[in-house]
Amino acid sequence: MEKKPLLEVKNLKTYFYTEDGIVKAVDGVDFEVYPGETLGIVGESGSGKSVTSLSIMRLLDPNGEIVEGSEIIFEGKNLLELSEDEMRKIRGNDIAMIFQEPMVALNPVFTIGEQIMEAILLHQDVSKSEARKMAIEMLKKVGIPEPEKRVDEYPHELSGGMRQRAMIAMALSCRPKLLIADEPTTALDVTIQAQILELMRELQKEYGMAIILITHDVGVIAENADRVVVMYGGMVMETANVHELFKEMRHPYTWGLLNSLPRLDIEQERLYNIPGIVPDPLHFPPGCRFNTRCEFADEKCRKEIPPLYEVNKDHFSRCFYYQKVEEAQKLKKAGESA
Amino acid sequence: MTAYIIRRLLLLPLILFGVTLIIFSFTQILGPEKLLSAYVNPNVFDKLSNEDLDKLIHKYGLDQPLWTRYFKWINGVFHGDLGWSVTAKQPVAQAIKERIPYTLELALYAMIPVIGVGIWLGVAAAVNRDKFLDHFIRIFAIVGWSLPDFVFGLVVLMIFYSVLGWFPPGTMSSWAEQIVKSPEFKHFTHILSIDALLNGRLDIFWDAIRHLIGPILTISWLWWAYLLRITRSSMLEVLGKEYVRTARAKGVPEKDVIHKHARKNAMIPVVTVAGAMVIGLLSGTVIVEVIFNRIGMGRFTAQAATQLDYAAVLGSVLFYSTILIIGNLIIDILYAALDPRIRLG
Amino acid sequence: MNTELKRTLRKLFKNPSAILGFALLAFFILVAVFAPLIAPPINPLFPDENGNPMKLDDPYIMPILSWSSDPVPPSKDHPFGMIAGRDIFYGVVWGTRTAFKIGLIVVSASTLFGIIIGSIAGYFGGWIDEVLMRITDIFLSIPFLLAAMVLTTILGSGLDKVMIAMIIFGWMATARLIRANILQVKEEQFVLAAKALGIKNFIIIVRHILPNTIFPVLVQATMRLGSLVITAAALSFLGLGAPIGYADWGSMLNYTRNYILGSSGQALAYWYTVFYPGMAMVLFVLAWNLVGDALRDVFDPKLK
Amino acid sequence: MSEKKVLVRVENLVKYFPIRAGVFKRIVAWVRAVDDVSFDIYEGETVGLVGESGCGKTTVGMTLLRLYEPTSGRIIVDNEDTTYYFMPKIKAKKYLKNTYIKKFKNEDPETFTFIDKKYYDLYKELGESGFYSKLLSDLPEKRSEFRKTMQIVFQDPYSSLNPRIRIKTIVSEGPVLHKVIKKSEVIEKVKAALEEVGIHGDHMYRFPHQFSGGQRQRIGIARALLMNPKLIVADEAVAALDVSIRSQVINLMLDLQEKHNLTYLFISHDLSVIKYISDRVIVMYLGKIVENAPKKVLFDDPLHPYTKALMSAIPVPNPDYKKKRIILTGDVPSPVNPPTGCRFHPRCPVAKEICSKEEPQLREIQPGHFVACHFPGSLK
Repeated sequence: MEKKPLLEVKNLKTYFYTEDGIVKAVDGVDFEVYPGETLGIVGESGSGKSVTSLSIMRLLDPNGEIVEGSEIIFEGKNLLELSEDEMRKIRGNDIAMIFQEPMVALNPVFTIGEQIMEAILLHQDVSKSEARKMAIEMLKKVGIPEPEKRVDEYPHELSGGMRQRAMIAMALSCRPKLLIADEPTTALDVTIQAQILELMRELQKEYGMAIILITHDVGVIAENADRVVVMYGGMVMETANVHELFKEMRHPYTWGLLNSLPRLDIEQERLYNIPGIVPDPLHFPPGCRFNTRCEFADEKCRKEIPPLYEVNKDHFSRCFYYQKVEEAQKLKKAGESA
Repeated sequence: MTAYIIRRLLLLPLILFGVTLIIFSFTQILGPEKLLSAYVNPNVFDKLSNEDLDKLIHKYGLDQPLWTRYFKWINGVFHGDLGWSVTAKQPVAQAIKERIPYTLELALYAMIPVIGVGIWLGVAAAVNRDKFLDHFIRIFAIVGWSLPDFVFGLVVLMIFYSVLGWFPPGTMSSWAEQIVKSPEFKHFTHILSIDALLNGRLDIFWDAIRHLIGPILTISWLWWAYLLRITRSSMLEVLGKEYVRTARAKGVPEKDVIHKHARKNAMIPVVTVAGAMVIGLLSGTVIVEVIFNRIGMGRFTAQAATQLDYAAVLGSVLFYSTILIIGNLIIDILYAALDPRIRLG
Repeated sequence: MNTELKRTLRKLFKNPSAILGFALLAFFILVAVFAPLIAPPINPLFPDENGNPMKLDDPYIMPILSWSSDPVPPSKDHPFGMIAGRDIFYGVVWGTRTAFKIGLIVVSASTLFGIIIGSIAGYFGGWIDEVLMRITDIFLSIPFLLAAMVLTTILGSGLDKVMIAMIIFGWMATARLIRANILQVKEEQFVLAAKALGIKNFIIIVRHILPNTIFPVLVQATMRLGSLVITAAALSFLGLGAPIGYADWGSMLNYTRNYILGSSGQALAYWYTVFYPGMAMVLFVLAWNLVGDALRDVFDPKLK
Repeated sequence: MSEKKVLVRVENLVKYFPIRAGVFKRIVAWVRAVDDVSFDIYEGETVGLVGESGCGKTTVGMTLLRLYEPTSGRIIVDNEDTTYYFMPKIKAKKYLKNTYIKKFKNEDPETFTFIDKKYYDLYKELGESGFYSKLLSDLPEKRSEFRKTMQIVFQDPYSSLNPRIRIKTIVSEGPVLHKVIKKSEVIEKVKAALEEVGIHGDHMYRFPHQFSGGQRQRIGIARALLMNPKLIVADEAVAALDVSIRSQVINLMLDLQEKHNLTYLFISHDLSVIKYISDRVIVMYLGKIVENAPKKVLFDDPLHPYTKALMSAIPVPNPDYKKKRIILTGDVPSPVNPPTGCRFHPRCPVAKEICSKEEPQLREIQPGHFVACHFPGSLK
């Protein structure tokens, strides 16, 4: 793995200034994305996963601000130091994004074709008719039947799955090096979700782009990501290769999360409960963000924020007691096999 | 959508029927004697004996039940006969026909600055949300919206006529009136300023405009403020939508994000208001025409109402309501034209 | 709830224009409440048997203090000047009460009526809705000023007639708003839950639906109040409202418009005749609009 | 299995919604949300109802609770026909006449089902008019009884609690109305109910917005629970919750079931949750039941191609788990114009000619395992 990362996020902090106080939505996040890989970011509501992606694109709401000292390095350039104009040339061209609800993410008053062509015309030196041809080609590529007809239709005339395909066509029309997919299938039915994920895998193979896949669905992560970042309370809790993470998790949150899932592949007696509630980003507890719900937490966890320990090669955990998780994991396995 | 329009068109006569019936029923409160006063010279009226009164009431059919009289009136409407206006001393239909061009002229000229400036400022305020420009525009708008048109009209008259002597009240100067009424002056559209241009009389054109500026200023002030507020809030709502973010994520320059992606969507609700406003302009002319002493439907209606000239009142209500209903229909069509979800839905 | 209330208040008073609105409104309320102290309802020209100035029978009828019909410029005794022998200051002060009376009565009556019609139409739907909405359409198809003008003339001029006319033609916007809101709230799961609990229709409307739709209506009512006062004044201005000499800003302006053009050579000679009642009205309407705007920002950012 | 008492029997349930359009807003088409659906719910079990959006699963729940009036069909609860309970009297009488009297007059009593027999005896005893007046006499009490028997927990924790009402009223409103609890004992009972679902009893004076999503869902459960129902319909009750909260609520529901001997109809789009919580699973597609079987049977050996595809589409949180991916083509067709024959045939990988022509009936292939497919088990 001595490849050079395509994107490096270093100590990213994004705060929102609201009437009720400062929301530290993202509070010191580090990760890298390598060319051609899929990085999964998984987390619950308020974990800061979506804000992270918007920070990379620099598309935060006006009350949000990326704190001084954060770095987002894309192909050697710190995106946070670029002018708005330079950043615009990267958006949609080098880094593209697709969103959760294709219904609201597509502009209702323009046709699908107009919206795809706009991206092409912005970043490529082609004529309108060429752009239209390219748009139709893209629609065909993402599996929309009768693309010549569909290109002139409005978003509301397409089904949910078709809209998301159109969204992907738009995002990939300039062959970006990085695609950020923020909950791309959450609003879709499972059989349609399977279609879209399959499509994304195929297109990734063909285009060789890197994908940041953001989702709350651990199953989607398991099936699609190469590496995983687990976020909680605006911080990275654990990051590892996908196989290692699901087998050898070293953070109590990851451990609890995976054990509380109802699953199709195994028989379960009783689901594990992570006690308590998901913390409100305005009132994160001091110390480790997870300490209020963690069964291993002690005084130290309530005072200090643990660092990211490298527990294995390329496997990091933000927990003082990651060994305890390992033991618990061993015990559970022993129990299962007995 | 077509079905919807047809439905609205079919409902149109029903609503007009309801409107006129309401007004007609109101006149019932007056009683036959009051109604009769619209037919008889007031000097003669006081000298009439009770018997004479009854005779006259019977003669004009005022003792008949509401329904009979209503259908008689409706029947007249279908034959283009709206009755006799005491105030105008001519048939109501004729009176309305003569006055429409003046009101239309005023409304048309007032509309242009209102819509252009209102929308432009609204967008500017939304884009600069919570900055100085936004606060300034908003305060201007809310003060404008709070300024009663008759108070503002009086102020305009005071400043631009009394003090500066620029824009006189009335419809045109008497020298111009003589020319306009002479046979050489051709009436193409019956809209004074346009006819003046078509006749090549720049002096009359200028005179007409001079008389128009005060009323236009008065009307447009209010509506301009209103439209600005709506545009601003609509624009703000749209700017928070996800598709605006998508456009930015594509790398669309901010200028296009605002003027292409956001504005086209923001205009959808604005059309409704702008349409309601155009309709409002027509009825708003009542006050302005009275203040500036202009010929027009508004002043005619006001006079008719205060003098219980109920044939004229009914005719005016019919006129205004028709305009209002058709106006609303046009708004709906425009709305659909802007929004493919409705057009194709 | 307390923290919620505090939050709301904080949001409400964050905006300087909201503070201005509430301050203006408070000022007018004070003027209206203390009108008898600020401008005592007495006629100094007619002493009673004890030699004190006579109390007025009806404080809303401005006493005639001078027989000169020309306007008298502001002086120490008459800070706003006089017109038609009446004190403008007196009229402006007592006119505040008139404005509140008109605004509050018309708004509350027409809003209540609109809530009833709108709730019935929205909750029951079907043909009841169809009929009520077509009636609403009919009433909406007559321009408001025109309708009020015609009805007032027919009823005979006077402030009470103006109010009746404005109530009869003033309920439709509320009815439509309430109906639209109810259609929306009706689909909310808590309404379905109430149905699943077997709660009666009437209780569902009153307890579960109306409280969730009432804020936009209140905001709308506040914003309407200002424009209703303007319309009432416009009717008075057209000579249909309160009679000359009644303490009402609209009828005062109707009278003073004859002096607007000044006397020969002195264009602005009679400025005070329009300025004071006009200013009072503008500020009054502005107060309500600012308050309405602030409430809208707090309770329903999407309402237009 | 057959020893168990049937709590709810749904027979040929149909629910169509009209689509109005055109100049006169006439009905131009019907959304066939639920189209001839029959199933039983036994006392004490959890039936999982699973399907994608638009398959009619929520409509089944709503119609069962009579939040929608069924278009046709019969709903029997506790051996009572409840179908006519919420109809206006004239309509109810017409229903009774068409459903029972006609049958009693024309058919052989020997062929009657248990429930028909019960009403037949009543008819024999009282005659036709006596039959009507007996059944229609105490509708308000019957409605109240019905509401007490069946309750619902909704999906959206944010819209299912009235934001302007205190928790105490939200939870106690129904039970007080139906005299399940006395007014004097409201505080005590509400407190107990809240603590049972894991909410601090003193929080009953708070408003819904002061709780998190998971807590609101618990309050929704307490509201249903205090009515002391036999059946709770849980309509996507955990779908909107965060993963770490979801298992808390599922476990709570299982505990409550054991304690109160509750029966659940658990409606969800998520097969993993259904698998964990249910005893029996019903799979719906486009308004029809395609498969109905005990959980173990269904998950070990799904026979309908749709069930199989659905299972393979669920992402499994295990990167090393090898499964065969069956990716269905196309979208779910509109329930306004469902395909002819088998409604699944345009997307079915193993469809044959007959599938587009003939509608497969729900057949009992093994005891307790029902499938509506011409070629069950053919998709490998």
